[in-house]
Amino acid sequence: MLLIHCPYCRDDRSELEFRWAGEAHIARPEQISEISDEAFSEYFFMRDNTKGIAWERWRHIHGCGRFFNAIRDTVSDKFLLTYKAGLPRQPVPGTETAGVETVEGGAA
Amino acid sequence: MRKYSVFAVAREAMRSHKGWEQQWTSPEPRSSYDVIIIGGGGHGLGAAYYLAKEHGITNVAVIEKGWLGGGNTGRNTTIIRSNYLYEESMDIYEHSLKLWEGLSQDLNYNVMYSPRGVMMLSHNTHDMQSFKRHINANRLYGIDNEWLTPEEAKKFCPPLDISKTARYPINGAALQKRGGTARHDAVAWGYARAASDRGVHIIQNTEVTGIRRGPNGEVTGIETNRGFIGAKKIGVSAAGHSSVVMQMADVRVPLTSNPLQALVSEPLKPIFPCVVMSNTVHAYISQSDKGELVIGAGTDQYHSYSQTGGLQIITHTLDAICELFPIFRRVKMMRQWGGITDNTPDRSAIQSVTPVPNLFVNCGWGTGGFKATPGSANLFAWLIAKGEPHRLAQGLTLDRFRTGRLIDEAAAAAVAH
Amino acid sequence: MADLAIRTLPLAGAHGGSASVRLEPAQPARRISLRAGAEAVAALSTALGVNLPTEPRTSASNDSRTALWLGPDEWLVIDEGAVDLNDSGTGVANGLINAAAGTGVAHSATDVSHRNTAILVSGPAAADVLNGGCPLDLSLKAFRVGACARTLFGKIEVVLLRTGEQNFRLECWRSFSEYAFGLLRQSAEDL
Amino acid sequence: MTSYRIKGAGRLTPARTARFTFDGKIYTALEGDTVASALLANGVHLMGRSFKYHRPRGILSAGAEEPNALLDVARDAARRQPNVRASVQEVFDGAIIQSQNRWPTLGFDISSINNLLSPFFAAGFYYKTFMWPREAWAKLYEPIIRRAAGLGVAPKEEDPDHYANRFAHCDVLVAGAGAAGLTAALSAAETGASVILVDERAEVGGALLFDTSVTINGQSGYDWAQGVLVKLAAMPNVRVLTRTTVFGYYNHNFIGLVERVTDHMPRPDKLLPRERLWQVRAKKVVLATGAIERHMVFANNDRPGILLASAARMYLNHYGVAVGSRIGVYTAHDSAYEAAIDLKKAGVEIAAIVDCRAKPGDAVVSAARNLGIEVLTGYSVIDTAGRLRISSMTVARNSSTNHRKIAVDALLMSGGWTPSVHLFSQSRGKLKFDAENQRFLPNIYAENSISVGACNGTDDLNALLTEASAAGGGSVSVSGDSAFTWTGGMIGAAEGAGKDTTVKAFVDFQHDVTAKDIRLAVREGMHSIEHIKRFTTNGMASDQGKLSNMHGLAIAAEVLGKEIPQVGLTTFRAPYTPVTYGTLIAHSRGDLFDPARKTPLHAELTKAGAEFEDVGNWKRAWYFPRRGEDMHAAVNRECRTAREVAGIFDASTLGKIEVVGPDAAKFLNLMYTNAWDNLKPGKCRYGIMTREDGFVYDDGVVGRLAEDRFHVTTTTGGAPRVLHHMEDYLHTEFPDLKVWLTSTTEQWAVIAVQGPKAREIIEPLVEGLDLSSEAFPHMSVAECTVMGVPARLFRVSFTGEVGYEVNVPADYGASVWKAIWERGEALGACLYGTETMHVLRAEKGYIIVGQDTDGTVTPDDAGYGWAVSKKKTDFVGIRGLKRPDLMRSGRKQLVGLLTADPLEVLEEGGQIVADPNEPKPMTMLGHVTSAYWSENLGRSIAIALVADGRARMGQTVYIPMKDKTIAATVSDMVFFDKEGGRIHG
Repeated sequence: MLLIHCPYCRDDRSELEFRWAGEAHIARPEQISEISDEAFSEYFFMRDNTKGIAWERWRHIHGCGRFFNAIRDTVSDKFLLTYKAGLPRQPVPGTETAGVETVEGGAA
Repeated sequence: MRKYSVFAVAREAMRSHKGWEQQWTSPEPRSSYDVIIIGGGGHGLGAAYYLAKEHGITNVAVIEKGWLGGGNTGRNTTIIRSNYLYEESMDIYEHSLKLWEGLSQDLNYNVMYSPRGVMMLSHNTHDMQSFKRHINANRLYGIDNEWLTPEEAKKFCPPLDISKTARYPINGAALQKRGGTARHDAVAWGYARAASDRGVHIIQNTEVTGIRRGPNGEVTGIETNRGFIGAKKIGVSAAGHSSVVMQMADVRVPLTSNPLQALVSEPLKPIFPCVVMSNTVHAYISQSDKGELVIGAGTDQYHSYSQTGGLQIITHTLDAICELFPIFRRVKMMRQWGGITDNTPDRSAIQSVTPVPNLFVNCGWGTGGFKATPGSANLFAWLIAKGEPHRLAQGLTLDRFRTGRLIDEAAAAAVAH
Repeated sequence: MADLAIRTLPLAGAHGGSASVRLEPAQPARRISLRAGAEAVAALSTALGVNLPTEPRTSASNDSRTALWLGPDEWLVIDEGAVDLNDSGTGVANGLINAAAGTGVAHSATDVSHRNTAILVSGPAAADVLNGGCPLDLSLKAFRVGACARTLFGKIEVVLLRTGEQNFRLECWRSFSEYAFGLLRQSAEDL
Repeated sequence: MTSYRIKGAGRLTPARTARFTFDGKIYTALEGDTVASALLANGVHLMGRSFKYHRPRGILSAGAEEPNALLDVARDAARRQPNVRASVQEVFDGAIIQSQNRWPTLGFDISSINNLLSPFFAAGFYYKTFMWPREAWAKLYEPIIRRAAGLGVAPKEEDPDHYANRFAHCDVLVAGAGAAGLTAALSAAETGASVILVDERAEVGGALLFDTSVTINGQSGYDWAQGVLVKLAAMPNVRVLTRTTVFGYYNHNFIGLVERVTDHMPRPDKLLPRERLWQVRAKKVVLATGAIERHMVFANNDRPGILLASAARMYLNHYGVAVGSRIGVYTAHDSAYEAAIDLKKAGVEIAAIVDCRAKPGDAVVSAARNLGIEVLTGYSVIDTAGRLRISSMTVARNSSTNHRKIAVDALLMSGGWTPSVHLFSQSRGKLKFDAENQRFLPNIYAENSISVGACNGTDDLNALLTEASAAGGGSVSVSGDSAFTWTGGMIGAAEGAGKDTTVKAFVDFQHDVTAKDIRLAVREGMHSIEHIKRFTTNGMASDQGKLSNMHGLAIAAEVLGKEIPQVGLTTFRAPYTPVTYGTLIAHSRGDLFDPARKTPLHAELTKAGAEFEDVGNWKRAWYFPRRGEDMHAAVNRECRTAREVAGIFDASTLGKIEVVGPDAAKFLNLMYTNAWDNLKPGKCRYGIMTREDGFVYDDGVVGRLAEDRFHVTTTTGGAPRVLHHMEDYLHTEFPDLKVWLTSTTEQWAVIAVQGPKAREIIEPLVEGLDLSSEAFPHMSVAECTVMGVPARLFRVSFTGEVGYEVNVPADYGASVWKAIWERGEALGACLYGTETMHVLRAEKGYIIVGQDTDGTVTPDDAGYGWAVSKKKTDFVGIRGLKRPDLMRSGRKQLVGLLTADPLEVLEEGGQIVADPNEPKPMTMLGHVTSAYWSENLGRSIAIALVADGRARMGQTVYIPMKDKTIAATVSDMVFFDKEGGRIHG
């Protein structure tokens, strides 16, 4: 059972309170009705399914109710960072580009 | 290959089993092959076997990162059935079931296919509608599946609680008598032995690190931790790791890899004669020949390659098992484990050509991969040999995610109104 | 004019507990689910007469009224002012809704007086009993008096508010209250 | 019978006894005895039969690693537990204990014929035979194998005991209360940290319970341990849990414990749970799990009376029991000498210590010899004799052919100690191989945890104490002394295992895996340790390889000519020892298995005689049979009455979401296929929701209460997922919209009143609203007062009749229902349930999402193409709907079906074909989604999904059933009141 840091509750909470919500930073196309079948398939179905560091969404569904983003290693299941929805894709903590933007968050 | 038989066992018993040969050989890889299969589970080994047996293609290597059958083949709860709803699913699973029925003899390896019956419990009106839809479709398609009353279900599986006071009383069940179980390791080993005997190279402990492409984008071989190995065609059958391997050829697939857990009890004398599944309370259970109750739990919700999962998934499953079979509350869990399932959006498999010439993929079997093993392997061999899908696997191509022609077995079992 | 409707409480007559914990259904209360952005907090606080907390896991009280932080834009406002059982019960909720409406700031105030019901759990073993089904750390260090959270209790969602060192208020939806009380009762028995 | 209880030895109180039966015979034990110590005290070693060969087996260990002595322990018929380890279960007065896996008796077991046939039953033999004839496996061979296998007999009655659960958090969790664990716990506790200390035994002390040559802080190890326990127990920040096993180490320091609360009690309080599951989240975990002694692998090393040296020492020093009267020792490790020394000092004869090493530790050898014990170094035990109990051992100098037979009635063995790294491994830590000492040790940690003491390979007592104190985060002053420093140990087959392939030298006792089986596996090409494990079943028994894994690995490595780390180690998985299902599910049984949601009207429905059905978590009224009515009759009456007079229905489970904010209409425009801007306050509209893929996801009536406030309804089952789906889009794709969602499903009791007299029934109860059709026509909504309480009234219909849905605050639901029913009853109305609701809506061709649609149906397929806005430039599903397969012709469409025989009611789920004579596999056009007897029409009706259905109007299709084929005509879906006049009154 994972322990997840909710960036809104600023608290480490049991996985029981959360629901996984798929890969993060897949924006719904602006003019969705205009895109091609291939582009729709890419948007709606195709996934990186990364082995290693992945960006994903969670919802603290039985807590504050908010969706948020997380960086997690899908091999070790360790969270590296969680951050609020709406923020751009955050760099992996400890890498060169990390720390450029300040985000409210933290790893559980 | 020396044939296995009761006489061979007797002969070896007389000389302390000194005469058994290696079941498969472990040769050094050649510089190139006609076909390389990536993934040494049941599907990959089986595809190699059928390439050799049915298509005369024997210059084949199966490349396995770890040990044969160490992925989902050796981690599943070994349920076999073919009573699916859609024609595309019935085609492949029934093809598979027919192969299961003769597999031990075909491979000369006892895979212990045990058609003890798979019973799916119905708990409410919605289940009943859905099951009868399956039963009718199966019957018209020539697949056995029958409706049982609660009393008939209890007769078939005596530990079942059919009391009306249960939280979710049982109002019937669907039974596929030809469904059952098989011995998972034996499937991998049997295919490996038979394929090896036909000249297929089985190369374990070799990790694919890249897929090399030619001037027209076609595959030319694989990079591995033991060097480059050439290939005219590549078939990827890497289950939970399919996305990872396909990315080496810049092909994206609609997969999510999730942990799927299972557990066994301590060994008990025979108490449970069949396989029972319940979708409403999320549980499936059978008893192994060793006497362990084999219980499949649900998938963890998040994508992961860790082969572990949360305790809550196990307890949730046991809640349901003990609700259906209250006499099991004093039974003990002996071991729990996890595998990685590769799940597609419509919960049906992908067997397809890809945008990359001569690269073929077999993935997305989710929780249904074991039962599909012989059928999938057989049709995947056809796909690789002929370059186009077999009649029975035409619906499984990647193109369905563009056109929208999904095979949505999950949606067909839609939640209650 | 027709007869007036009378009120039937979901946990009427429920009882349970042990030597170290007391379980009792709370009196009916008026409740609103309040949703608004940060810019509206000040105006709404003034209108409602209670400071809407902006710190996670905190609550604020004023007189009979308590505002619980449930999320960054969500509060549960409970008014425990005396309720005549035959009072519509939504009158004050409507009052709260009207007061909020008067601010003119964008928000949502919705009456949930009857959606929720509450169970009071008190006594030296209160936290242990709740931990029979709740995964939160309920030690005083981690969950102070006044702390609140939406969380789980067994298989249901609840809102938990610590009203004293040994006192909790557990709010849940009414159709789950039988389960909640049953699990509390069981948990209290097998301490 | 001779008692093997040694006067003055052990820590149990002689005066306190307990009686129990074993295989029908009565025995007396002392309180605190395990079943094993009690039986040993009575001279009983034979306690079980092995899995495959049914060889007689005795107690091997004094702990959780026991593979042999698995018993059936019962309090009464329902409280019977199979596969209980005799070495763990404490005796309680009145225990009924039986041996397992034998017939007819433990002493004479017919199946032991398997032992004679064992040459045929080599590892993996079943893969090679039983294949002919094809059907024989499942019909003949498998049943025989299944009966022979398995150990205990599953309980036959429902377990009357109950189990508890507790979530807990702590700063430091310490697993194991031996010297290391106690020190670490004390160190942590003194810093003020919250500490949970766990030990699987009834008493703390770990190895100090048997190792009497250790002193700590000047006290005997045992006394020191009990002193620390007293100190810890007095600290408010410490919780000590004995008889508790850390069974699982999960992600992010989530630890599963099982506390055995009553199994040792003679007459437990009924209120007490039998076991308690602890789900602990620890900031830090200290693993002080010790080490497990290994057996020696040599010929016939499995006879009753052969056991681990440390176990014999435990039985003597803690329980006061000698395991024999003339005892041999076979060892590769110094620790076994101490067992011999202790026994000798207690007056037991030691026949000889046989040490396969040429140079054991000098100190232990001289100490033994000084006591007059014969020590044979560089010797091996190469065989044993004795049918149900060892009678002699045959020893030989290594590489010599001269044998010597020594009579013994017990044989102690020690192959050295295996650090218990199970939990460390479960935490996904990486092990390294300590080649010098032939053991795996913790190396790279995956979690915030630390291993201390024997499980970390720290052998020296003072190093161990220092390490443990540091691990606790504080510092306790503690130092110890032990009489001997131990050296030695071996893994793999000993001399006496034989290089040939005939000797039965057991590696895994329970599964009867011998050294030769491992060699055979390697010969057959099983080169990975996982293959060897699976082929031989080594390590797969209920002890999960605690004794056998290292030996198996070493034998395989030897045959393969590889180093041990190259062959690898099988994965350790939870649980550490088996855990009762009842404990894992804890409270989740009966009423607490899954919440049964009841509406505010439930009590009223029950009083009215409703039968209920499960719909998701909800209990919904299904139909209301009157005296003598079956379901069919009741539904027919309800259907007729509702159309002729009126029907009253509990619709409270309908999902309800309050959508509020200035952008509410804009948001609904995006979530539903229809348009919402033009819906006026006070009006309702039926909405269809699709997912992005264009398939119908949910539906329901939406009422606009004000410019910025909508009352959205969803299907009963769809309520939570629709809200989640909406929140997802709102948070992620449309975060700028000023709109908020609140679930109000349970705020309102909803009473549907439908039928010609609906208005007459409710009118007197409603205040502040003109209910006339002119003022409040079909598809209106208003806030008003009903019986003095604020209410929302909808004029909507799911029956095709004049209909109202009265929403009142839930607590008033019952009261309002009663009043409505009182009026309705007087006017000749009826109560109806979900079944009648289904029939009435089907008569009108209204669909039920989830029954008539299944997640592959578009709005157009369902006949609701009109509900998809052609003007909107965006809504969820707009693009998915345009995909080629969703636009193609020939899709399955919802249509009506009228059977040729009006009395024939189709089966829901029946498959439809055009040509009933087509051979199988047949071409299926679709299926029947809804089918009912319509009393109002006097015939059956059905709804079906049919390929190109709307183009087939009037055509005949066939529904082949098992025993007949039913013909039906494709029709439109509206069967009743096709003009639709009734709904307007």
